[in-house]
Amino acid sequence: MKSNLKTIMCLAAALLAATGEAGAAEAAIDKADTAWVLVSTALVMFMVPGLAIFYAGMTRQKNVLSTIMQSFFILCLITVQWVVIGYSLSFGPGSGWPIGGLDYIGLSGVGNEPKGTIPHLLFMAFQGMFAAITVALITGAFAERMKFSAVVLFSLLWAFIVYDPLCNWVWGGGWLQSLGVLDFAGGIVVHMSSGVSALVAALYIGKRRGWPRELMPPHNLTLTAIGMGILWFGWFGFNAGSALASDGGAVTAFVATNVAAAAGTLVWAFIEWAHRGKPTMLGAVSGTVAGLGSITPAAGFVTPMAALFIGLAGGVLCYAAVIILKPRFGYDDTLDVFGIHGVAGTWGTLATGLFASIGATGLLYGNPAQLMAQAIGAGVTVALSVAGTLVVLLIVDHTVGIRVTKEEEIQGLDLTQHEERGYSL
Amino acid sequence: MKSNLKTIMCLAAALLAATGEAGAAEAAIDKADTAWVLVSTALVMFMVPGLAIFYAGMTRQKNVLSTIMQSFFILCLITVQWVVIGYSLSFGPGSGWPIGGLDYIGLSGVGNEPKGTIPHLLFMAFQGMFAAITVALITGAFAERMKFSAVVLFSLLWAFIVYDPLCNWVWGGGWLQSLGVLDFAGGIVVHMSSGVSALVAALYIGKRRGWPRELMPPHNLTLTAIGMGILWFGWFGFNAGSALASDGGAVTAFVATNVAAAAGTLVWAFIEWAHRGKPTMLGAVSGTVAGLGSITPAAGFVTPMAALFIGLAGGVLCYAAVIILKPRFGYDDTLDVFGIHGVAGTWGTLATGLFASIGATGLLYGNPAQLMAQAIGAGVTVALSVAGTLVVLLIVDHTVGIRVTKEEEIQGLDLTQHEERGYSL
Amino acid sequence: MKSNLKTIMCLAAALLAATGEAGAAEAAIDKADTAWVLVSTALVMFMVPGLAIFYAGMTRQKNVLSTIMQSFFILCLITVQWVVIGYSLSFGPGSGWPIGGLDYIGLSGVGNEPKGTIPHLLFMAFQGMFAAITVALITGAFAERMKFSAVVLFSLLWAFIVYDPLCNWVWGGGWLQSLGVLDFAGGIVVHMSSGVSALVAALYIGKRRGWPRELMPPHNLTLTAIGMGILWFGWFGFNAGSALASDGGAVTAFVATNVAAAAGTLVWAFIEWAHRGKPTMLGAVSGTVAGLGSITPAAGFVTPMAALFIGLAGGVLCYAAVIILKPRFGYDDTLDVFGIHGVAGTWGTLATGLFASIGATGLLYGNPAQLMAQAIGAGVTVALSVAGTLVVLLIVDHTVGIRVTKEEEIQGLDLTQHEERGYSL
Amino acid sequence: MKKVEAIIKPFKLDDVKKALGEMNIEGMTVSEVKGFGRQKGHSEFYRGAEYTLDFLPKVKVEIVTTDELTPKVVEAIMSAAKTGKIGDGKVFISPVEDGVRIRTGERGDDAL
Amino acid sequence: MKKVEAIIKPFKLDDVKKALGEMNIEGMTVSEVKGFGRQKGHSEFYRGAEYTLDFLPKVKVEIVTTDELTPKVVEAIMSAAKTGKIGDGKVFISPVEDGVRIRTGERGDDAL
Amino acid sequence: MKKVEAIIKPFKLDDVKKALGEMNIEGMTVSEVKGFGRQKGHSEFYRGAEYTLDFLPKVKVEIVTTDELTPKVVEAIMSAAKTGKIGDGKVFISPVEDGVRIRTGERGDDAL
Ligand SMILES: Nc1ncnc2c1ncn2[C@@H]1O[C@H](COP(=O)(O)OP(=O)(O)O)[C@@H](O)[C@H]1O
Ligand SMILES: Nc1ncnc2c1ncn2[C@@H]1O[C@H](COP(=O)(O)OP(=O)(O)O)[C@@H](O)[C@H]1O
Ligand SMILES: Nc1ncnc2c1ncn2[C@@H]1O[C@H](COP(=O)(O)OP(=O)(O)O)[C@@H](O)[C@H]1O
Repeated sequence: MKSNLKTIMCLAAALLAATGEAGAAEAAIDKADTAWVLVSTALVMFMVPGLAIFYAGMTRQKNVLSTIMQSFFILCLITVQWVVIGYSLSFGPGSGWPIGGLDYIGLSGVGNEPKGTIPHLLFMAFQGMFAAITVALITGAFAERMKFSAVVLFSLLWAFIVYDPLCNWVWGGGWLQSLGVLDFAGGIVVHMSSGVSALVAALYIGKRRGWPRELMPPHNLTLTAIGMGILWFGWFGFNAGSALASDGGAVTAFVATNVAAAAGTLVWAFIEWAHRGKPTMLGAVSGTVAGLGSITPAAGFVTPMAALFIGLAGGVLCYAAVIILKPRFGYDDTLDVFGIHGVAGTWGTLATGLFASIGATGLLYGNPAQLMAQAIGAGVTVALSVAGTLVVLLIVDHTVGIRVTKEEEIQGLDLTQHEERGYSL
Repeated sequence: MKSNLKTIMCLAAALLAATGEAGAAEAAIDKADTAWVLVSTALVMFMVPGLAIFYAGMTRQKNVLSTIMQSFFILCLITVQWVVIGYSLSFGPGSGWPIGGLDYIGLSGVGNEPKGTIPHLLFMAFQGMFAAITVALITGAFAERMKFSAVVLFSLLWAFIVYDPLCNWVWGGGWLQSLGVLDFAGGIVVHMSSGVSALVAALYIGKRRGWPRELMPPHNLTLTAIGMGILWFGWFGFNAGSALASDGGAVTAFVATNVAAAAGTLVWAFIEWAHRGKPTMLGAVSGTVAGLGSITPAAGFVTPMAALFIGLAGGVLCYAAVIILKPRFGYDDTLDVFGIHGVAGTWGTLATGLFASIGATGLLYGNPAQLMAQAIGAGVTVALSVAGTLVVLLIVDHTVGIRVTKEEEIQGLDLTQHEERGYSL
Repeated sequence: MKSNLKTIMCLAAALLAATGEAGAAEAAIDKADTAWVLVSTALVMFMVPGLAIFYAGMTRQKNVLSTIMQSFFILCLITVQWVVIGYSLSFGPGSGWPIGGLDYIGLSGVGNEPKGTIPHLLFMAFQGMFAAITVALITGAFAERMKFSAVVLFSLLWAFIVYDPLCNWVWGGGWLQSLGVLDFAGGIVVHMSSGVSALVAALYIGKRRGWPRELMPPHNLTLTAIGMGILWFGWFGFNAGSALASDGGAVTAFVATNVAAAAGTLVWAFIEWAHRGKPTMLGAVSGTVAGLGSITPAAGFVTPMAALFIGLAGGVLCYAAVIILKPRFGYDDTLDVFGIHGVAGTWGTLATGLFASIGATGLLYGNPAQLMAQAIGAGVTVALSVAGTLVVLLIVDHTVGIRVTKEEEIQGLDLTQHEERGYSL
Repeated sequence: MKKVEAIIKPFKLDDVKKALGEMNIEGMTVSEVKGFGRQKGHSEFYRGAEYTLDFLPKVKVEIVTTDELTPKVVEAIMSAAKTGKIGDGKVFISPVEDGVRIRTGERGDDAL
Repeated sequence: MKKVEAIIKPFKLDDVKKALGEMNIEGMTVSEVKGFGRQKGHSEFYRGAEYTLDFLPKVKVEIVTTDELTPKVVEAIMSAAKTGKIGDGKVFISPVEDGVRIRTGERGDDAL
Repeated sequence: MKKVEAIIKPFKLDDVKKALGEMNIEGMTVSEVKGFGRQKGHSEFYRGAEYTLDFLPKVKVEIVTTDELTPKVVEAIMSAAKTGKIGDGKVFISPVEDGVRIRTGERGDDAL
């Protein structure tokens, strides 16, 4: 009843606005948009446990809980960091360089007033999930060998030093946004930043004991399959939710997401089939993430057929990075965060500059400036991620220490960091 | 802000339309409907990995990944087939016999213009998920013994030869639809078609080595339980999403779905309890699928109490098919696709002709013609599924070959088809 | 098209209403609210299988399926009980003492007419999911030792004797509601009632054979992690869906839920770290549930910062209950339903009386009467839960018998109650 | 030196361990095995397929001990593992020629 | 008394059990083991890492029987477990000095 | 013929295998066991319940070999499996009377 009256007020106001003041119209919340972004926020949250088990299935049994714990704990840690200060640093009114203002600390002034067509608080929550999952993604690079205390400290510092500034620059009204850099749902802010940082972290912390000589097969790929299902499902909220409205823009992003995921999967599996004789399930789901990561920055800007191509190419590039480059360079990025998220995010960011045709214009549609802007965005992200992550790693290493002892690594992180075991079958 | 203005335009247009031109009114997109169908599309997608692990838990350990891979790969394969050509064959403007036109190939002409009250592209995406899951359902029949190349080829051909025409006939404006056949969410198009085709495929490919003499207990029923949870959850999108609007029709379908699922579960468990002495969890979740399959074609047309009855009867019929008929006839439908989806889909299709009372009228409400239409729909579906599947099987068998060797079957499909193992515990 | 016309009617009616009759306005359904509550209902349903596997991971392997089966079966049993009679007892027009009227039996008179701004049938479905999960929660207390027939009978009777009356009193227009007791999403109705009843049941049925002397480590914590992911995800529907509208109220509840979950997790993990030397994953997810349970009654009434505090304190209190109190008192509440849901629900109920500031006023905002009302609500709930559960237990014990034999307990409930095994790895 | 190998019911392992501990025998090796014998296995039921399993989960305990202690070890196991019901299991004694402690290289009875 | 210990291919277990059942031997203990031998293991492939496993899943069957029956038991196993392909496995015979049935305390051949 | 049975730390299996491979011993059977000994197990912690496990995961390696090679096999295992820390494990040597290769029917040392 109450909300009905509200609706009517709203309508009346809207009609007035249409005939009279444009300012009033800007202030209106759309309930359908709100519903869709509520759902999308929940979906992105769900991606974090999805990621946790996606990752955990690929580790050895003795590290399964530690892998889950890392993503899960980060979701909580960053959620609190975000409401207390991170949101303000990212989206607070401010100069945009190097970071947002402090007005929104403790969410002061962030209520249910409209931000676009949804409540401001909802926008804050939606963005908070992105912060959390970005940090969680990185953990795949140093899985099976980092101290839990180091993971916690690393995550917190990285949010401050890399994520919040970058988010401000690209989405929070900062200088990259002013430059015209496009990132629909996080190709730069999420995938490139986590992927590049992951590589830095993997190089810093060093290889796992015994890698690559010893066999380290994934201990439970059914977990990885479940995780993949959740990730794909949640990615609809991630990408189509980034339209921040229940409209054609969301639909465009939704379809692009789905098509690119499918394309990435197929291409990885078929290449494997041709190259190795057999397609693996792990390869297939790796291709899915490659496709999804690739389309993320472009999702709302491209046609389904462009999305198909972006997904296909994303699968090819990530396959090359994981299967060919990694062995050649010999770095131990445990779960291929760089090879998949880093590569896919970079490709997608550039592809946006090529294929954008909806609400933006890429090179192929006659706007070479867009590709240039994308390249600058990518370059800056690499620079910030490398430098920021190095700083964070040095701090962590010189305070709590970064790596478990040899004995602990042999016994596994579950027992040594958490005093529990995944299975007692 | 932008969408706000749009809303206002919309409202204005709507008001104009209400007073003036009906044509303009038809063209309006409803954002709440869009939100609900976006969510529903994501939910139906989520059913595919749900199905994958539901199935995988019931196979032997050596085939767990192959079972997951099949459903998952099909989701991707059919997604691409659908956007490239399948959607056009199913819903393209055309004669309706034997198949839709080619206008929508590559989604040309399919954009965010309204289709009903939602963007056309969203309708396409929602329907695409149905195509994918239908094909994936069939894999349960030949699990644990089909070559992966055969699964891929079978799936692609089956989509063209059985799914696309049937979808066109029943939902795409084709002749069965003209005849008045009702299928709210896929009792005919999804469950009957996959169930009957599954039986044909199971008979063609033959029994698993050692079945039924050897013990082949499900290797991990916790997977099956997780899968069941996802399937029930996703089924709300499947059935209530098929209203294509966030309205009373969706609510009716939602409640019917939930009640029938519960009824199917209870009845299976209680029959087992009476008949065998103990109710099993696998039996309970089998009953859930039986209830869900049964209500699917009827969901938006019946009252909750009719749904209760349809679910109960569905549970009884599927129990009889799986526990009594299958052993008697001795065919090896590995995961009972026919016994559950085939039987439930058929029962539900006929039940729609009996119990329809909301937006349609069944026999019990004085319209025997509806039951007749349903029977014709069912008969045609059986005929198309049997003939089409046979053709597909023959093609597959004479090209890539259909069944793995005896050695491969003993070693398992995971290692021999995909060169990986589910668990290294 | 059809729904478009409806929308227009609606708008027209609304505008008329706004200028003329308020009564008509009350009757309008909001499609965006409907979309959000449809999704929320699905999310709460999904929590039940989530709970099933959350619980199942913590039991021993020989009881994994029985634990899943209990929650899953209860979902179905209570769904049918609810549509047939439970909804009427809870929400049927009536005196409010001791219980609602019988007008809604078999959902007669419950259709798609508006209830608030959503279809009545949808309100019924949403509430039905709450009934189901509440009963399922209790099973954690007597896991690993109750006969399945006893679980079934217990659940059915408990729904009639405890849930339906309490729901009527607090939400169905009954006397506690009249008294001004606030329970946004079920701190009283769901968590306190199940938590207190769980303690009574655990005390009545007695300890598991060998507890606490024998080792009973959780058999598969990856299940528990997946379950936790689903629970958190679903809890957004549970709490933010309880706004029954896609508006600022839902957003407030959504953010509070997320923040409290994070806070509960962090605090539990950090206490464990300080107190025991290492943070466990099981501890972390226990803290999540503690935070979520604590915020449930308050979710729509408090600011994010108040939610942060409520979650933190909830984590501390539940930690104390589970890690310190339980060993001291020596009762075997297998999965800590009392220590977590009971304690969190009670704390949250009181905290609502302290911190409410949005749409209600708590002690800290100058309204001591609210705290008093909350305390009365809590007290009544304890009394009803203790008395009602005792009656139910006595009936069950004297009819079908409550506990399995010693031999059955040793062999496990999966084989002895359900004749199946979780894993054949 | 002898090897005493006992096949027992899994839930009796704790009791056996305790009984051996009381006679200061602390070294032993345990493995999970499946036993076929007179005791009938349980049955399982899945979608109409009933399986009566003819194997049962058992635990094998192996203790290498001195010739002297052997009879006492056997007796301790027997009384700890006995329930009197079918399927209690067996104890087998076989000769061992030598034993070595890897850490120190000690041989024979010193290695135990 | 002898212990006959056979390492066989897992899918041959049923046949071996049946063959032994036919000569009225019903007591045996089975365990899952990994075999290293001439037979090469399968390879696995995960994200670019290829593992050629050098162990293979095998089943170990242990039967303690009388001296008299031993040759027949060995023969029964051999013919039931044979596929003629590499990796069929081995049978080893070793001395057992005594056996006890825990339930009854019976000793020697009576315990079997 | 002797059976050499070694209980070792799991992560030493690779080294042992390699050491044996170097002396051209390629046949062996491995199983996962739980060891009770002087080495203390780890502790686990779940919702307030602390478990100090008294068993430890170990690997049992069994090699049947000729009398002649036995001392060398034992030595190879000892040096490969040694870490010098408690819990390194034991090697036991026991008599085997005969062995058969199922595939060919070869007997005695030829079967190895
Ligand atoms: N001859 C045998 N050789 C090896 N193991 C045996 C033998 N007989 C029995 N066992 C083991 O002992 C277990 C118990 O034997 P069973 O005949 O069931 O009962 P009981 O010990 O009471 O006679 C079996 O499950 C099997 O593991
Ligand atoms: N000397 C040995 N000691 C212990 N086990 C052995 C020995 N040789 C072979 N085995 C076991 O027998 C199995 C089969 O041996 P393998 O050499 O593969 O084939 P075959 O039996 O046909 O010669 C091995 O996997 C291993 O488990
Ligand atoms: N008497 C024994 N009989 C059988 N196995 C034994 C015996 N003593 C030790 N073991 C095995 O050897 C392992 C190592 O023994 P332990 O006492 O821990 O250390 P160490 O070998 O350094 O003396 C044990 O875990 C157990 O599996």
